[in-house]
Amino acid sequence: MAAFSQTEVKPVRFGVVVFPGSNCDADSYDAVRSFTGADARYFWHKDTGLTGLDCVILPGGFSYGDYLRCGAIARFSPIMAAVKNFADEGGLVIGICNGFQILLEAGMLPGAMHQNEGLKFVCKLVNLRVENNETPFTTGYERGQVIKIPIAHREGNYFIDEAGLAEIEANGQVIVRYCDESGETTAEANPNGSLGNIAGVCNKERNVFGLMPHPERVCDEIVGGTGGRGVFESIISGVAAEAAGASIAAEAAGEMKDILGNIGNERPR
Amino acid sequence: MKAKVYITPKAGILDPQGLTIERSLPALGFEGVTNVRVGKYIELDLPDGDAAGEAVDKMCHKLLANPIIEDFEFELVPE
Amino acid sequence: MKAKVYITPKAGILDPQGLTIERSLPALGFEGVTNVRVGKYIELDLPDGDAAGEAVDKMCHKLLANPIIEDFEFELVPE
Amino acid sequence: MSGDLDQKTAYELLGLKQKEYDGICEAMGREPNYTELAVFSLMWSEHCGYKHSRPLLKNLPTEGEGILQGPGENAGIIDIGGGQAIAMKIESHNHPSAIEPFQGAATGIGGIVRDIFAMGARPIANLDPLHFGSLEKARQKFLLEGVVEGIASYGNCMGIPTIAGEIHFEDAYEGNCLINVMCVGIVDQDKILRARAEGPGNLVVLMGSTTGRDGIGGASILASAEFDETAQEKRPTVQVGDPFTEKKLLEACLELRDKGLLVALQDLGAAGLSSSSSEMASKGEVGIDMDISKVPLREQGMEPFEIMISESQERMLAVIKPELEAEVLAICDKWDLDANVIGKVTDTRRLRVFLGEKMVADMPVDALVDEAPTYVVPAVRPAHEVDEPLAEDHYQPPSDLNETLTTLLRSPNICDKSWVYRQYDHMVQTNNALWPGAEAAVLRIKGRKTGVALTTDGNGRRCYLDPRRGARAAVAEAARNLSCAGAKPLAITNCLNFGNPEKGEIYYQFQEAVEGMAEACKAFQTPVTGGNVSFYNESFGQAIYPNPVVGMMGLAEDVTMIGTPGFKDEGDAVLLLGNARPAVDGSEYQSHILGDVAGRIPDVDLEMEKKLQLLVREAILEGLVKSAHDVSDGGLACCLAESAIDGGKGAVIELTSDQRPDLLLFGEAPGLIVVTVEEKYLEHFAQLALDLPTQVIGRVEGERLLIRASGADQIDLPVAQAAKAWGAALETLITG
Ligand SMILES: Nc1ncnc2c1ncn2[C@@H]1O[C@H](COP(=O)(O)OP(=O)(O)O)[C@@H](O)[C@H]1O
Ligand SMILES: [Mg+2]
Repeated sequence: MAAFSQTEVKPVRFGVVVFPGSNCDADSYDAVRSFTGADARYFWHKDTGLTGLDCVILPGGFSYGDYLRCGAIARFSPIMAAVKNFADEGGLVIGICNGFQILLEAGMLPGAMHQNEGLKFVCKLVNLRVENNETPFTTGYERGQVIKIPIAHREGNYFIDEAGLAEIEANGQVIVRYCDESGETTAEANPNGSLGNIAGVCNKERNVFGLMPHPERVCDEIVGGTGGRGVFESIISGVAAEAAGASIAAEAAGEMKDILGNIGNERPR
Repeated sequence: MKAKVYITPKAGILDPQGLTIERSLPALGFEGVTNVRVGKYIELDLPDGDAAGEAVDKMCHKLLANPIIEDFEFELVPE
Repeated sequence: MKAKVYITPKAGILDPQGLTIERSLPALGFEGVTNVRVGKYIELDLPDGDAAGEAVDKMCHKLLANPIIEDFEFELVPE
Repeated sequence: MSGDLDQKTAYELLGLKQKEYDGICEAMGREPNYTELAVFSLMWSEHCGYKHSRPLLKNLPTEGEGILQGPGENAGIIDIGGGQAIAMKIESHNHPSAIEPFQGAATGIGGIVRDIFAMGARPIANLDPLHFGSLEKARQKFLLEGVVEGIASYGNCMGIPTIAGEIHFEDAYEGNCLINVMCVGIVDQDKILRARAEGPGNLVVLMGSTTGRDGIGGASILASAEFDETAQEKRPTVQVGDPFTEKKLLEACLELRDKGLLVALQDLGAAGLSSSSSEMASKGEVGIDMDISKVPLREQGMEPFEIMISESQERMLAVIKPELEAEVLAICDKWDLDANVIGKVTDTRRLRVFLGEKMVADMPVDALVDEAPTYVVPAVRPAHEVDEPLAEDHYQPPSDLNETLTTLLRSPNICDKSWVYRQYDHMVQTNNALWPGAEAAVLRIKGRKTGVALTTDGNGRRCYLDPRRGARAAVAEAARNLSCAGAKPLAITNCLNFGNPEKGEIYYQFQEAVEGMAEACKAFQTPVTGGNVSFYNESFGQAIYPNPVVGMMGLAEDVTMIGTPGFKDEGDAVLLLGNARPAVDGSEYQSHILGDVAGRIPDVDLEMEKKLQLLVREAILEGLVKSAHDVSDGGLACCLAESAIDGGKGAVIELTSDQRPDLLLFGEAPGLIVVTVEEKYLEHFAQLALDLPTQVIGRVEGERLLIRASGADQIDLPVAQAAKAWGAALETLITG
């Protein structure tokens, strides 16, 4: 048991941005709230301020139908200016799937997305190798650890030019890569043709992270695994550590509320 | 030679992409833009010859365009 | 006036769609087709005026094309 | 009346018979004008008017404990306790998909999803029972690829997981694929919406997409006429789906629901504004006045009749209180949706259509909605039906049953379908307690212990041989699938896919199937909560196999205690439950290996089936059963192979029977289930089973599937090899 009751620990506050066409907003919201020591709020894409937050989630889905290009229209939503400010001031921003595409289109992360090599939508569990665990999003994993997280996208074929690639590799900005069970980043293990099997990258400052796989979908054994918990645990323990000291934080992140008891069906806005 | 193929949604058919772009433009400071239609532009190289036009036409019908909901035009550019 | 915008994958950059089309053409009886590149073709109407060209150029830069992977060209057609 | 078209030509072009036209004149008390005629022709089409099915559908049981809404609304509603309910409905989009598979299937999803949120429910799952011709044909591959991509594009964009369905390939569907789509939603019981327009003076609001010339007569005329060369000309009626607009429409409608701003809600489907407005008025026993000059149009110069029957997608009609207009429009605006007040509720019981000041149509609501003529056709039993099953020595047995099993595992009707469901986002909303590929889909309900289980089943081949038995078997199989997942069947929705009902033999098939379905639904206490009828599935005079597709939902008491098909642990006993005698008639073995479809399928023993299913459910809930899988396509051997493949474990099986091994292993009969039970619980299981027929047939062991029968090894196949045959088959057929 934690040495401090929950009320004494200030919850880590997540903001989930809802764009028209977002459809993993509720999943992210529910996942985050299943962690002891975390709370979440929705923000509408027309909101212009993001206050009182520790981490912003740009969720998956099809913002603006993914018409034209994935993320191309959403990045002009009024809230994106606030997201950029928030990141510039060191706030944590994580973009999942469509959220990652929005961050790319907005220039907050390097690179761009092509259609999957197979030109089809792919939804399945994949293996990811954690390349860098020294980011606020991955401290909960070991470096080189293989984790199982599902993907669900049609445009997740990551591209960056040669110079850009050299730079992100040198800076340790490649955070997760598609790999096989044993951690080899083979061509067969690459589900969409991404350059260098890249599944997720962060910015130079390490506070903005985008990935195509959906960690929020695997935070509960009952729906297929817990490989994604580490992402949220990392964020929560990092923020809590800064706020209250490392020991409490680790406990706060380690426990999970009874998910069946805490999540309602309604989606507060 | 090179073929340039222009594929557009058939008149009267809903074009959700065009519509969505059109609706988003004013917020970006572009007023008064209407009738946005999104289609495809395809370039390809093919062997020279008299039959080239016919071949491209067939390709469009069979593969490149969906004649049920799309119109197409093409031009041949000798290189 | 009308603007016609042509968006193409940047030279040298992978075009999965073009590649797939290219690979499937021989089976349909079209031999020797190479360099298939699939891009977008966008038509739109906008107010006449000297600033029209500049406006379309901006639209392309900001929204219609992604400069990391795409090139664009456009023409203005008075109606 | 438009100038040069005489009345007779007009109604004939619109698909009405002389007698029907006379009926319209009588109901109107005068000759209808062209707008009125167009509206009537659609409302009285087979698709909207159920002319050939209504009298027979009355035989289906529709009431029962927990049924909060049966047929008659946009979807059925079933109580699942805790103040919550499930809404579900299935629909066909066969004809549109045969013309343009991607858009046809996509708009099919769009339509059925609207039916669910019209009830105020949030969609939580899509299911897609599909039937195509043989994949040997390029056209069928094209259809399959297009349909799957269409379903994927629309469902994925909406954020509704497509979690189950089925795919069959038979030559009988070559000219008419069956694209059925089902949607399931969840709703708090105090937030259920209905389509009853009420309160004269209330406003009628049209929300969503603009109205174009899409599908003028599209679904209705297409679905009410046979398919032939002229189908080519119908092509411009293809509609394009816009899932993004529908997603906004969904969220806006649910926000309006949450704020209590709606009196009634209805989607616009077949016959567009005509049917939605008149049906709302009919349900509320009121009238509606509409000014169609207020309808936002996508195209110039549309005629009043075109506006009235346009089937443009992604539109909803709401009835609201006048004082809430501003609030309602503000919510639509928040979601970037067009919304316009286009009319008001009256007490006239007439549908009156205005163009500005000018009245362009004035029709009695009841005549439009309820007075379409119905037809009863003299039923003729088709010549191919026989009374007796084939003799058991009718076919020569194959020499190598190992080879037969491998070939069956590769059959597109049996093989792995992950090529399909990988294209569907089947995980969004994070509720899947069972992923696709299992017996049924099971979704947890957040905040509760309970789970919702869903499945669809239809088997045209069996129904072709005996539509009554086939329909009974389809219901039993759906129930068996849910029971094997550990869920109690509660209710069904159905999609009745048939040929041209004006023909005696088709009408016979329809009648037999409906009666068979009714019998089975009564036995299982799974009432019919709604459905859809798709007739005229014929090309060039050739009908599809009669195919009543069943969509069933059930409840798993404890979502952590559910059944899965895969073998689990070395040493577990393998049990066969049930005593049905497998038969070659109508089996996949007969059709795929022996190249025949003949005989008479065995009937399901409904009483035995119910007891067996209860046993399986109880045993799963008590944690006695480690795996459960029903014997279906491909018979016992395929059932065992699938459990072995799924679990990655072999088994040693010894069967004692007087039956020829090929029939015993590959024959099919409803009522057989294979479960595995840990050795130490066998006694406990036996106590639970009482005198039900159960037998231990072997154990989970090693890495091969070994089956002995008639004193000899019949099957000896490494599981890895079976998995490879089963796993690669579909993709090879499509891409190879
Ligand atoms: N096979 C069937 N079994 C039971 N009810 C049916 C069947 N076919 C249609 N119905 C019911 O008839 C009503 C009208 O159906 P339909 O016109 O398809 O509705 P919608 O326009 O909402 O799709 C619905 O309530 C539907 O559930
Ligand atoms: Mg409806």
